[in-house]
Amino acid sequence: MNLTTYSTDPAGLQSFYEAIISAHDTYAPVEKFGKYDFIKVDALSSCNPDSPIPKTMSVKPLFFPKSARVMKYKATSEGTELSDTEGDPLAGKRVVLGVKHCDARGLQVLDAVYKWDYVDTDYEKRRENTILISTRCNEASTHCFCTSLDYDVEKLDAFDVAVINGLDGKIYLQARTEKGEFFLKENANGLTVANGSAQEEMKQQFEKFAGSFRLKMDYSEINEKMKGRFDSAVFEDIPANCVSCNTCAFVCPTCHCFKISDEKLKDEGVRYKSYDSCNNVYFTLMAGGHNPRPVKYRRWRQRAMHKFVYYKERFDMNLCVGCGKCTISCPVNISIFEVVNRVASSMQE
Amino acid sequence: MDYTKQIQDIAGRLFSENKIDVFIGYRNTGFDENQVPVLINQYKDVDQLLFTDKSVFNLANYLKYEHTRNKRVGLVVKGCDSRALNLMLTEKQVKRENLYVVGIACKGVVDETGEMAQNCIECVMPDAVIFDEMLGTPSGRREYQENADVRELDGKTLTERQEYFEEVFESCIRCNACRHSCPLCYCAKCCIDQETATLFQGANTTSSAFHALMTWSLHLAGRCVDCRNCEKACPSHLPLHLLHKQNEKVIYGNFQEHLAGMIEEDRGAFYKYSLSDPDDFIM
Amino acid sequence: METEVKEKIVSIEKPHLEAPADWQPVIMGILCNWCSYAGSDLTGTSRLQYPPNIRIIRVPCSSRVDPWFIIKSLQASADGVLISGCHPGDCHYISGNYYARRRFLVTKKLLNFVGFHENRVQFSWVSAAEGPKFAKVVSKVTEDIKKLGPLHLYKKENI
Amino acid sequence: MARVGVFVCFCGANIADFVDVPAVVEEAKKIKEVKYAIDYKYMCSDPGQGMIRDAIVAHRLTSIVVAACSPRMHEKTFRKALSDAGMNPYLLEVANIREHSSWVHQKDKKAATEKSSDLIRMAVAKSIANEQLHEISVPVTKRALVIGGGIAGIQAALDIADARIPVVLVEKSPSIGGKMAQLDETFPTLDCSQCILTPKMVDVASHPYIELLPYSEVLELDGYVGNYKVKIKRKASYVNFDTCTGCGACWQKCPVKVPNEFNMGIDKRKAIYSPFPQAVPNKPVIDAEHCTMLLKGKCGICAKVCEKGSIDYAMQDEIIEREIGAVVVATGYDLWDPKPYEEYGVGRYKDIITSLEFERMVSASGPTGGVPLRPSDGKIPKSVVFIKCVGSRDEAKGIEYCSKICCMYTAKHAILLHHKVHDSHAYIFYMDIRAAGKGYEEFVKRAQVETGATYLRGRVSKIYQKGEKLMVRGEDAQIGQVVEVEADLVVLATAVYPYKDNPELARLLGISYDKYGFLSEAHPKLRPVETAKAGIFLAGCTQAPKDIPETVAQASATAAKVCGLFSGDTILKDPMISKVNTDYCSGCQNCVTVCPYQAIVTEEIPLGHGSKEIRTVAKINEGVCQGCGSCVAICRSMAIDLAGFTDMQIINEIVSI
Repeated sequence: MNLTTYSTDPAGLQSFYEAIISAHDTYAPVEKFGKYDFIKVDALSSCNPDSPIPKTMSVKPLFFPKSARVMKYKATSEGTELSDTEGDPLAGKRVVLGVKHCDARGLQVLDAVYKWDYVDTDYEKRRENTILISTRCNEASTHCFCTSLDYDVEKLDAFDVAVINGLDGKIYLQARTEKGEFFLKENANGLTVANGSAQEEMKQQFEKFAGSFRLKMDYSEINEKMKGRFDSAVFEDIPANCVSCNTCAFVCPTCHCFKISDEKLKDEGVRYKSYDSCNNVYFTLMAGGHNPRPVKYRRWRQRAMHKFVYYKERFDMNLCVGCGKCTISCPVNISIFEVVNRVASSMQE
Repeated sequence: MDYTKQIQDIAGRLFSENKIDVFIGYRNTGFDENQVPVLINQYKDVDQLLFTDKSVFNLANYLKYEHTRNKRVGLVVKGCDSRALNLMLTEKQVKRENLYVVGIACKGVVDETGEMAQNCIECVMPDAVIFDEMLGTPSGRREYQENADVRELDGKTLTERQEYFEEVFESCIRCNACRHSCPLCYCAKCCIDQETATLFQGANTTSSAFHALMTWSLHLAGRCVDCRNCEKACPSHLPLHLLHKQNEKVIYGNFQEHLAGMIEEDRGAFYKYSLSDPDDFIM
Repeated sequence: METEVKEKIVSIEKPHLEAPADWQPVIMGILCNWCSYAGSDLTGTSRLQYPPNIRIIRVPCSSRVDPWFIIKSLQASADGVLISGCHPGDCHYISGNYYARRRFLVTKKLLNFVGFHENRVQFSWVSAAEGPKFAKVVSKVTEDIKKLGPLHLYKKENI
Repeated sequence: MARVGVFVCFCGANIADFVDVPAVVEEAKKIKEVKYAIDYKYMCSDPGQGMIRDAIVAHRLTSIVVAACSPRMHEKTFRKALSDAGMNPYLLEVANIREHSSWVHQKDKKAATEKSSDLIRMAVAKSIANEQLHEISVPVTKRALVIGGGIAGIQAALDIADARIPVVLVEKSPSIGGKMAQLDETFPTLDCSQCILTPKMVDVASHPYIELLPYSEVLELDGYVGNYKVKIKRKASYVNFDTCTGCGACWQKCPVKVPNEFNMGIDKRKAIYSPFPQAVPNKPVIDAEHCTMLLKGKCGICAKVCEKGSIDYAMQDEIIEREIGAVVVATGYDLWDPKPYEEYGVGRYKDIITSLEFERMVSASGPTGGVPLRPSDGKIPKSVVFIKCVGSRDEAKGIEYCSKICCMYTAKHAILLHHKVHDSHAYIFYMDIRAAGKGYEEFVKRAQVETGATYLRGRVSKIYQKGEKLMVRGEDAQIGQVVEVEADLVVLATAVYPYKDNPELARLLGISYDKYGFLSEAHPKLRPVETAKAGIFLAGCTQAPKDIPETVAQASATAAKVCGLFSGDTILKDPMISKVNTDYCSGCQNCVTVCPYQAIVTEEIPLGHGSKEIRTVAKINEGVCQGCGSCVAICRSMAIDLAGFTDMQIINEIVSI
């Protein structure tokens, strides 16, 4: 199928967004306590689809929320009755504006595990019913390194519609998926199909963007070298100032570990699936009291190795999209980029 | 306020005299203006150390991890950090003889915007209350001030406060960065991690965030030293200081002007009492 | 015509939430064994009547009451909480109620700060001899909570 | 899987009339864990308990809920029923649907029924988390400590020792005897106080089971019921009691004169002294505050005259330790200082004295040889005004209670005055005459008839000097007029006030005291002898004002309690106490601070399994813990829990409705 590129200007984009917000359930970055969360919006004025990268939280919670109901149960004299939960607030048809490239790629990474041997139907439904529209990434921020990873940022098909700056104030809307193509067609009021110079302009823009990265590495080299570094002494040194919180995993667009917990009142209860993190000391605590990762460096090793070795081996993707969110959110600014590079460049023992 | 040179000298001296195994200080992130805590194990790394008004993190927090357990530790403390350290000593979490404390007569650190941080403006005790060596000229204890944000919220209606805090608790993702960044949250197992369905709420829902944050702030009531490690750690940028400062206000106003960690061997406000404590709220 | 409009019960904290007409509050009462529980027994023995909304939990001493019992109660079914112990100086365990008193003040103020009406959580000292006082206290608390309407804040999200 | 049995009691009509009991049973049956539910007319009756026993076996129940009256009423009864059926008694929960439901919601059966169902629901939820608990057995050291050697301490010590239990009797002054030794005659029989007391004092000194430690103070008490360890300071007496014969040569020659406390400062004693002739032990001590030898190193006369060489100026305070199992506190009382009565001119007029001063004056062995004399001029008073309730029952002066003995001893004083000064007249200002006691009312009548004393009902408002006389102005409420009485001497019946060191002693012992300083009993009616701390008992005026018979009775009661406690080799203790989960304990020791009983100590355990590093954690002393739960609520990491009231049980209750 041919994917169309439309052209517009800032005012046109504005009305495109406005039209979407008025016609669809729309989620977009909304400023809350000095950072941006993806929240349902009623008006363009209350959100910012071009929210700054370092201050924007991941779009992950729209598909894999911090806490979601799995099932309900009720204890009666006859036994325990189980039932499905109704009304998943994230299951309906919706559009998300202002999705960062890295975030969208994160969803592809999540797809791999959530639609793997067991398909998480809630997740799948949320994914199917959502149209993702990208933000305009013009400049890398301090901790960005998406271009150094194993996906094509320029032609990324993780979102349905890409919004890209052209020259002279022109803005291009490019369908990246079939879903996106249909969506654009339906919502193309006021947009014109782009002319021939569009591809070239977008390419120029991307090159400018790609040139703005402070952090650069060769992921394949990292993948390769990390494989042999399980016992690297560097692991023991790196996380000395880590405070063992779960922040990096919770804000990460790709971290997908969860825990199951029950909330009970009277005879009824709900089973929840909530974020969990391998940095949590209780993550690997077993019922008998044994904990294979009781100390920080082992948890850190797990985190780094999972991101750049194990996941790659299993799904041929890095479990990292180079968004830098973990570094920004880390209470002590530990950079995953720095960690993996130090480990990879450490001497083989 | 720049004590980089002095701290490097002190740390160097301590290592060369073999008086410490670890020195906890600050270094540059290497990629921006900010500083991060660093644990140094050898003499040759001391030139990483620095101290300026961007040295924000409360380093007493690192005394609770395995890296410093039963080791001889040197560390840098500002006024608020030293109060936390004092309380940790009172609560037997560290041994004084294992510590070499470099106290700072603090002139205030800056926040994200580069302005002096709110807790520094309202600071009661900028000078380290416990130290082996003091850097800078102490400026002495200051008058207690009610927190400006607490006062502002207090002036609002109940409904406004309720709506405000609902948003706060809703935005909490329960990553527990606040807890892990707090030097006084050293419990072997936090009550919030007790997974039993009826005891504590394990899910990351708003109600469980309410539950966890309220319980947490009550466990720090009368112990919090207002270093704001928690707030700076919060990835959701939640105004966690509001809860602590509210408790501090009530405790200061009602329980003999108690402030945590100011005096040696002075435990938190909930572990003592006075016969003249307010009784009028009880029927 | 003039009696047509019956006053609606709404939650104070969330005025837009309306309670059913037959709504009755649930009040969690946590009483110390030696004074207040004994006092509540005396209320019974004296056949003094009070509203039936309170559900009583016995604890050895008011100092056994962890603030999160209050938080937990408010998150479960309770619309209000009453905690009662021995008068200062009368504590069966010498000093328990003095420690408890400090925690209660801070907890009450904090709950109020984050948006709970101050009458949601109330405290009393009721001695073993104060059967009438217990009845009076329960009536007052019930009356207060009825005025406040049902509590909706931070309830366990599973109903 | 929990299998709970629910037994709902009708309590005759007490519950059934106001609660729909069958509906409650049906509701209970809907609870998942409830495998058996039934009602019965009287659950506490034999057949009722039989139903519980049978159901436990037949339905393999794992915990029991009885919905009936207050657990304070029948918890023990039903626990026994569980025991009888071979079930751990602590698997019982009682839902209080009588005092908390049927009796207080008599006008709303529907609501009472719903509430009863909820209470049962809560009890069921709690019972699921109940654990099997076992009474704790603690060994007993069979030796008692008696603090105070007044009549209360003497009686307690003798009664305990007579049961062949060793007693350590600690008295702070050089002799036992206390206030009673200072009295002349006692009401209502006018027995000579010394005559009935001194034989008992001698018995104490000679009793093989009593270790008498005069001139000593208790410094520290550690441990718990049956296993206390006490530290006692033996103050330096500077006299070797082992060699001293009590001949008296030393105090006859001693040149230093000091106001004599025993005689209320009316006369003088020496710096080396025995407080009174019949003192036990009758050995002198040196008052270090006044002895010139000890103060300035000059004098040494007593050492020179002592033939036995018993004087030792270098003697030091000695601290001794004793292991004991129980404590009787009998520290007695002080007289309240009437200084606040400025309107009486207390302190200004010499001829206003307290009743104990009067008592000393009329005592045959007293400083004035048994004749009351005016302190101002040494004349024999003819008109004496006695004022009762000085301090007592006067809220304005800070004392609300009645001192109980003043009515009687003032009547006695009127008689004694009449005996000693035949042409005198007594005026007695009183508020009420409280003469409840065997022969008491008769005694007061006797005083009135025999002495012709004028009883004036009303408070004295002012006393002023007029020449040599004191003018006492007061109201005679019976005629409703102000009266003025010309007095040679005014005697104030000042209040019985707690011994001044009581609060300090209470803190040291870990027991409580009231706002005045009287030590608190565990229960005013049913446990008047015990304190809240197990193994510590109260005798005499240390608890509240009492007369001699009452004091002696209470002292004997403490002896009975001590003997009961020591009747076996071990004591069984309620298992509902705190326990520490050391895995969660971070060793902050805040619990150690808040424990009112010093029941929490610390112990060192390996950091991890097999680790050589150690960490410090809290440890509960099972013998001491009383189960208040203070430590549990302040433990942030939930490392401490209270058996019987665990976090789990209470939260289960909270979320069950």
